Amino acid sequence: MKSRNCLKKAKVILMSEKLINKGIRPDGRKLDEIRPLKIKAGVVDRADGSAYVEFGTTKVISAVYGPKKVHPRHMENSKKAILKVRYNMIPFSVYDRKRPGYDKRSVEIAKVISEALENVIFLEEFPKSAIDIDMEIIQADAGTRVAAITAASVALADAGIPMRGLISSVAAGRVEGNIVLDLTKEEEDVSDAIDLPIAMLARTGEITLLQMDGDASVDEIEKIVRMTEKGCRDIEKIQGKALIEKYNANTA
Amino acid sequence: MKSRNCLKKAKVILMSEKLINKGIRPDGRKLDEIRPLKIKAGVVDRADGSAYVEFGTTKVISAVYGPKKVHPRHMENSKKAILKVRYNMIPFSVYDRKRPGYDKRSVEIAKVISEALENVIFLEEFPKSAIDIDMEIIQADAGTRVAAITAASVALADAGIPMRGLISSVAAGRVEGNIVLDLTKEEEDVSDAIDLPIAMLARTGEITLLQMDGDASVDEIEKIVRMTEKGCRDIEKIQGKALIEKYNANTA
Amino acid sequence: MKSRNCLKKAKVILMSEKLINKGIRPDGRKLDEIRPLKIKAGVVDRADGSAYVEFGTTKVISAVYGPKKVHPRHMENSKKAILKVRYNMIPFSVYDRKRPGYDKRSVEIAKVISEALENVIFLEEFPKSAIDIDMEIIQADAGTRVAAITAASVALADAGIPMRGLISSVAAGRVEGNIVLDLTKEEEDVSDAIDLPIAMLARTGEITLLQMDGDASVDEIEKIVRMTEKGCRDIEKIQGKALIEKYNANTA
Amino acid sequence: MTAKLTKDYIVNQIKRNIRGDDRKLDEMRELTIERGVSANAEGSARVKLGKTEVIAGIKMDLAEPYPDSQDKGVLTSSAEFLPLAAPEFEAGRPGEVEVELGRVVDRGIREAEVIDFKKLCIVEGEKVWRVFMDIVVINHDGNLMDASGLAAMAAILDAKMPTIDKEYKIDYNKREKPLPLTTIALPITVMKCGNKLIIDTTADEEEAIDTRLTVTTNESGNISSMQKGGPGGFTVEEIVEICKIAGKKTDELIKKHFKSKKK
Amino acid sequence: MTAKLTKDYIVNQIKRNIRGDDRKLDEMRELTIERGVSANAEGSARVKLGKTEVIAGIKMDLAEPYPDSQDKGVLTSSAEFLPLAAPEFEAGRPGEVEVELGRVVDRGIREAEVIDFKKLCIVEGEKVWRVFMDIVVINHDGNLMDASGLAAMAAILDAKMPTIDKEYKIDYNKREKPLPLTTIALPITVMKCGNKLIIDTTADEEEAIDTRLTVTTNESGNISSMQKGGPGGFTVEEIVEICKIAGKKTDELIKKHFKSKKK
Amino acid sequence: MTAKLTKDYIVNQIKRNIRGDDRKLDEMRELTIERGVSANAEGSARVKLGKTEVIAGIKMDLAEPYPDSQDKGVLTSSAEFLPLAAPEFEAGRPGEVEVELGRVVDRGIREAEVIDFKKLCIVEGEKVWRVFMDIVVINHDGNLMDASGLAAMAAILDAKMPTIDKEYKIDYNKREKPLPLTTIALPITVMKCGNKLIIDTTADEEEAIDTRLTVTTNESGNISSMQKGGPGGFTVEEIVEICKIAGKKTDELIKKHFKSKKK
Repeated sequence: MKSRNCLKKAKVILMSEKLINKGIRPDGRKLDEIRPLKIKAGVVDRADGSAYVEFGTTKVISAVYGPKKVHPRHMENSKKAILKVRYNMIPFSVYDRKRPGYDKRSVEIAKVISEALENVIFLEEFPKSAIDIDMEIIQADAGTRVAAITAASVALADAGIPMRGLISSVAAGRVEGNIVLDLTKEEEDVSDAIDLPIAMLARTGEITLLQMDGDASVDEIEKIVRMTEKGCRDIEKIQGKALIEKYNANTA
Repeated sequence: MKSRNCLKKAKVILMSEKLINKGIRPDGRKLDEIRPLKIKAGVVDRADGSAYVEFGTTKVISAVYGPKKVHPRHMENSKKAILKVRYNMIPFSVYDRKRPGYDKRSVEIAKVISEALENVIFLEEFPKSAIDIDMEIIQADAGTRVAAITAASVALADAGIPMRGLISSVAAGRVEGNIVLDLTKEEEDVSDAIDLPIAMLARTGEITLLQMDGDASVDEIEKIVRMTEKGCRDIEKIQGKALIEKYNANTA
Repeated sequence: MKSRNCLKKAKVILMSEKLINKGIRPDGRKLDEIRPLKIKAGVVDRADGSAYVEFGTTKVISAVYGPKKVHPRHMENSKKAILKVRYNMIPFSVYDRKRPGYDKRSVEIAKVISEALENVIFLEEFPKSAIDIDMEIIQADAGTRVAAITAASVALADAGIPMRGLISSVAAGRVEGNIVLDLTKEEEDVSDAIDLPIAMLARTGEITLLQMDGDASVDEIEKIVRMTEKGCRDIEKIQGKALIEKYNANTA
Repeated sequence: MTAKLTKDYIVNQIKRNIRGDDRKLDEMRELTIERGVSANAEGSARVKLGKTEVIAGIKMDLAEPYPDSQDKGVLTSSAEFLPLAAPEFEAGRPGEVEVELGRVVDRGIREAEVIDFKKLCIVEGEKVWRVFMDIVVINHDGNLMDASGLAAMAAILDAKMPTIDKEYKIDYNKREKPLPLTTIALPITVMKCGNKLIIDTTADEEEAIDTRLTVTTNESGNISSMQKGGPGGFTVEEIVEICKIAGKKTDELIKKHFKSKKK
Repeated sequence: MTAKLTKDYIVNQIKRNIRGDDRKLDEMRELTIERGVSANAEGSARVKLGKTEVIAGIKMDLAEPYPDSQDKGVLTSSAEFLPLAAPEFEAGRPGEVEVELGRVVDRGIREAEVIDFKKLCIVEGEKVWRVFMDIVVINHDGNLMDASGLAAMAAILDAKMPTIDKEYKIDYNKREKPLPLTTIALPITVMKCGNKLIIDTTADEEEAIDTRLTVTTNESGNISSMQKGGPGGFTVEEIVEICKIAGKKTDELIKKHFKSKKK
Repeated sequence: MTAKLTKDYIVNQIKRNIRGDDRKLDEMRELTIERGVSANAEGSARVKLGKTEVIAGIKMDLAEPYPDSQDKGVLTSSAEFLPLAAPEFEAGRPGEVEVELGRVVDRGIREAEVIDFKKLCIVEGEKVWRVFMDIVVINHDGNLMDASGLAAMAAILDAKMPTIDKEYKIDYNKREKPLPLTTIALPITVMKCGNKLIIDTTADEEEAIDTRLTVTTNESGNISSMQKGGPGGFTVEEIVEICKIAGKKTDELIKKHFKSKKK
C-alpha cells in the first residue's frame, strides 16, 4: 500500500485543497455516513458458516468451522469452547505484494478480533470444542479489520453459533478537523488524520474492540467513539438483512 | 547448476553443430542406451537396507529404516504402514552451493517418489508401523530423481520389505528431434529438449511416476514413454544383479 | 562486538606498546587476579532460584525453575530430572544489535553449560521432573559464558536444588606471552591471545567445562588450566558469600 | 454408512459410468470465470468449478534476472490453501500438496511459455519484470489443479502492466499494456478408477479414487507439462488416452472461455 | 483454596475497593527507573514496577528509509518474554501476547512522534538512522504494557547517538548527541472489574480480571494511541473516564520521573 | 540382556583394557580417505573410520569480507546428520549435537589458520572468496568429531579454486590452483571411562561412556582448539595426558594420510 499512499499524499499536497467541503466528502458521503456495504452470507460451501463483505472497495471473506473437536486434544477446555481466530491478507490484496503467511500485524489483529468476539459467543455451551474463524482480505483498502469483524460476525450467525447479538464494526476519526465516519484510504492519508476502529455489540452499545493511532484530545476521542455508535447500528441492520436473505433463500 | 547450464548453452550455440550425429550421442551412446549404471546394495551399516547408485555422473545413496514404530504415535495407521520419504541434495552436490535443508523442489520430488512406491510395497502387512526412505544426492547431474528412485527400490529390497516387484526409473526425451533415452545435462540444455522422467514396475510395465516439462505432441509423448519401457527393463536387471551380489556376499 | 574489536585492534597496533608491563595489566590487575565480581542471589521474584552476576563489565541474570513437571510428558525420564538449559544474549547487550532468538553460538554454549552442570546436580533425586535454567546476557564483554555459569550455579543453589558443590567458572589464557587469568576484551584482541574458559567443581578441582581457541603448546595449556584453578577457588568464595547474604536477608 | 462403504459405493458407481451429480465421466462441472476480483492486483480472476472456488492474482515488481537467463523476466508462484476452504486445511507452512499444486501450475505456464519473458526484460542482466502468480483456494470441492490452472491463466489475461518512470519507479495506478503472451495453456487432470478415466473430480470422488495424471496443453495442442499423482499406476495406453482427453478438453475450454478475450 | 475461589475472592475484594497489597484502585506500585544498564546499548533503562521488571534498550545503525517516508529515520521494535521471567514463558517464536506488547509500545512512541525522525535522515532516500527499540521482560508480575512503555521512554531519553565518519562508518565508542525528541509519551493501562476501574494490576489480579484499555498520552495531554484488550467490553463513558485517568497518571509520572531529566 | 547391562558390560571391559572389536584403548579403527567424491564441489572427501562414514565438501563463491577482517576470505561451515545415517536422526532443523559438531570442526580449521585467508582477498573491504565447508554424516558408528575433522581436512586438500574473469564472474569448470594453506590440523577425541582414556569410540561405546575431550593439533604439534563434552569432568592431569595423546595420534595421521599429498 505504501507506493499508493505516497502518491495520494503528493496529490493532496499539490492540490492544496481541502478534501472535505461543507460537510461533503470526496466520494459524496456525509460526515456520518458509511461507505456502501454489501454483505452476503453463506458463500463458502464447505464451511459451517461464512460471509462475504464489500465495505467500500475493501473485500473480505470469512468462514467459521465448528463447534468441532479440539486437535491436539490437550488444548481442549472442559468449561468452554476455544476460539481460534485467523486474519490474513492474500498476497495480491495490496499494492506491494505480501509474502504468504502471517506477519506481526496479522497476529495482533487476530488477537484483538478474537477478544472482541470472545464474550459475545456463548462459548460455555460447547465445552471441549473448538470454533475456528478465518478472515481473508481479498482486496485491501481502508478498514480491513472492521470489514473482517463484520464478516466474521455474520459467518458465526450463519453457522448457527449462539451469540449475545451481532458484533458490528466500523472506524471513525478526524480528517481536516472534521469528525467523520468510516474513512477512505485517501482520508486516512491526510496529515491530521486519526483512525479509530471499533467493534460493538450494537444491541447494547458495548465496545469490544478499540484501537487508535494519532494525536487527539479526550474530547475528540469521545466524539469519534460516539460517531461509531451510529455507524455500528447502520451496519447491524445490513448484517441482519444478509442473514434473513440467506435464510429465505434456504427455505425458499 | 545454473552457471554451468549457462556455459553449456553458450557452447552449443557457438558451435552451431548438432550434438547427435547419425544416432550416436556425444558420449558415444546409441539413442536408446542408458548411461553406465553402477549399483551397490548394503552400503549404510546402520540402516535396515541401503543402496548406492551411480547413474552416469549422478551419485545417490538411499537408506531404508523399518518397518518400525511410529513416532509420534497418533500418526500411526491401524490398516497399514505409513511411508515417510525424504529426498535431499547435499550442499556441495551442485555447482551453486545449496543451503542445507529441504526446499520446494525436494518436497515435491519426495511426494511424487512416495506415490511411485506406495502401491508397490505391501504396506498392509505392517499395520501401525513406519517405513522411512531417505535419498541423498551426492553428486547431481541429469536424472537425480530417477537415480534416487532406482536406489530407493534396491534399498527397500535390501531391507527385506515385501514388494510387488522392483521399481526402476529412467528419463527419456527429445534432443534435436531425436527421441533419446536417459539424457545428459548437455542434452537437456539443447533448446528443443524435453525431459520425461518415469518410474515403472518393470515386471508389469505399470508406470507409477511420470513428470514432463517442455513442448511435445501426443505422438512424441507416446514414443518417449515407450522408450522408457526398454530403459526400465535394462535397469531392473542391474538392480537385480546388485541384490544378488549383496546376498552372495552375505552368505559367502 | 565486531566494530569494537576492530577499533581496539587498530589502537593496539598503532600504539605498538605492550598491554602488560611488569606483570601489571591495563586495568591494574595482577596476572592471576580476576576482574571485580559482584554476585546477588534471589533477583527474579517469580523464579525458584536466581542470581545476578557482574563479572568486570559483563552482566548476566540467571534463573532456575524446578524441579517441576515435564511438558510435554513423553519427554520425561523415569530415572532422573531432565535439564533444560538456555543461554541468550539480549538484543542490545552487544555493539552490533543481535536479532532476538537463538543462534548457533548460543545453542552450542547452552549445550556445553548443560554438560558442565549435569553431573553436579543430583538429578536422580527428581525422577520424571524438569529443571529449567535460563541465562540472559544483559551486557556482553569478555567472558559471557563463564559469568553465565557462575550465575546459574548460584541460581541452582538459591533454588535449593541439591548439588555436589558449587560450579565456578573463569577463563585464563595467554596475552603477549604471559599466562593471565580472566582476560578482558582488550586482552582477547591481542594477536597472540588464547582464551580458555573453564568450569570447575571447585570443591574437588574437577573440570566440567573446557573450551579453547588459539595456538598453544601443551605446556602452555597446562599452565593456563592450572591458573583457572586458583580463579575458580576465588570465585567460589564470592558465590558462597552471595548465598549466605541471601539466606541472612531471608531469615532477618 | 461408514466412510469405507461410501468410498466403495462411489467406485462401484463410477465403474457403471454413474457419478453423484449425474455428470458423465468426461464432463466438467459448471465453470464460471470472473476477472478483476482484486483491484490492487495487476490481474486477478476467480474461478468457480462446481463448488470448488479458487482466486489467482498477478502482482509485478522489478528484480534482477536469473544468472542463466539475463534477458528474461522472472516468474514466482505460490499456492495456498486458505484455512477457510476446508475443515482439514491448517494455517502455517505450506504442506506438500500445496507445494505440488503451486509447482505444477507454475510449470504449466512456464514451460508452455505462456508469458513472453524476453519482452519483460528492461536492462539486460540488471533489471527485469518479476511476475508473482499467487493462487488461493477459497472452497475445496475437488480438482484444485485444473481450477488453479484456469484461474492462473485468466489472471494472466486480466493483467495490465504497471508503468515505470526513468528512475525505474513503479506507478501501480497507471497500468497500461497487457502482459506479452505467446499462447494459452491449461491443465486437465484425469483420474483413474479401475479401467475408467474420469475428469473434474469432486472432493468426495477424490476420497474414493486417488491416482491421477495432470496434462497441460497449449493452444496448438502441444503438451507442455505432465504430472502423475497418487499411489497407483498407468499403462502407456492410458497415458496416451489421457493426453488426448486433455487436449480435447483444453481446446473446448479455450474456445469457450478464453479465445474471444485474447488479443 | 482452588484457583477459581482465589479469582472470585480477588474480584470481590476489588468491588469493595480492596487490593491484595493495600493499594487504592488508582494507585501505582513503587516505580524505580535505572538508566544505563547495558553499556553496549546507545541507551537502556531498567524499570521496576513493584515486582515487575523490564529492561529496554536502544541500538542504532544506518539503513535505507521506507519508500513512503524517504526523509525520515526508521524505528524497529521487539518485545520478548525471557524464559526466566515466569514459569509459563517458553523460549521460541514470540507469541501473540509478545507481538501485541511490542506493537502497542512501538505505536505509542511512533504515533506520538516522540522521536523526531526527520532529524534522523542523513541522505534523503538513501541513508537514515535506524533505531532498534528492544524490550525484554525480566520478571512478570503484571502490567507489562506500562512497565515496557516506561522502560522504552527512559531508554530513549538515556540514548546517545553514535557518530559517523565521512564514509558513513559508525563509531559506537564515540556517542555524543541525545536522540532528537519532540515529546514524552507513556502508556497507562486501566482494567475493568465489574464497574470498577483499576490501574497497575499484578499478575494475580490479571488472572482474575482481564479486560483492559491501554491509553498512551503525551506531554501536552493528547492521546496518541489506544488499545483495548481482553474478552469484555466498555461503554463510551468508561472509555472517556479511562482516557482521563491515563492523562492524569501520565502527567504525574512525567513530572516525577522524566521532566527534570529531559533537556 | 538389557541396555543397562550392555552398558555396564562395555564399561567393565574397558576398565580391563578390552574393547568389543579387540582394539587397544588408544588404537584407531581402519581409516580410508577417498578424495574427489563429488565432482561439482571444489573439493570433497569421504572418510570411513571403521563403519563410521562422513563426506565433506568445499564450495566457493565471492562475498563481502567481515567488517573486522576486511582483507581476509570468509569461512562458513555446516554439519548435518543425514536421516539415512542412523535410526535416531531426524530431518529438520539441526539439533544441538549437529551445531556443536559443525562449530568444533570449523574452529579447528579456523583457529589453526589451516587456510591462509589473507590470500583469499580479492579487493580489500569489497570482494573476497567465501569458502563453504559442509559435512554430511552418512553412517554413524561413533567418533563423528574425528571423522568429520579428517573429512574436512581432506576436502580442503582436495580443493581446486575456480577461476574468475575481470568482471568477477566465476568459472566453476576451470578450477586451477589449490587452496592456499599454512598447516594441517586434525581433531582427536579422547573419552574417559573410569580412569581409562580411550580413543575412536564406536556408537556402542558412546552409549556406555560419554565424557570426552576433543583436541585439535596442527603439524607443528601446537593445539588450536579444545572442546570438552559430556556430563563428567576431568582433572588437570587428565587434560594434559589427553593433549599428548592427541598430539601423537595427529602426528601419525598426518604422516600416514596427509603428508605426502600436501605441497
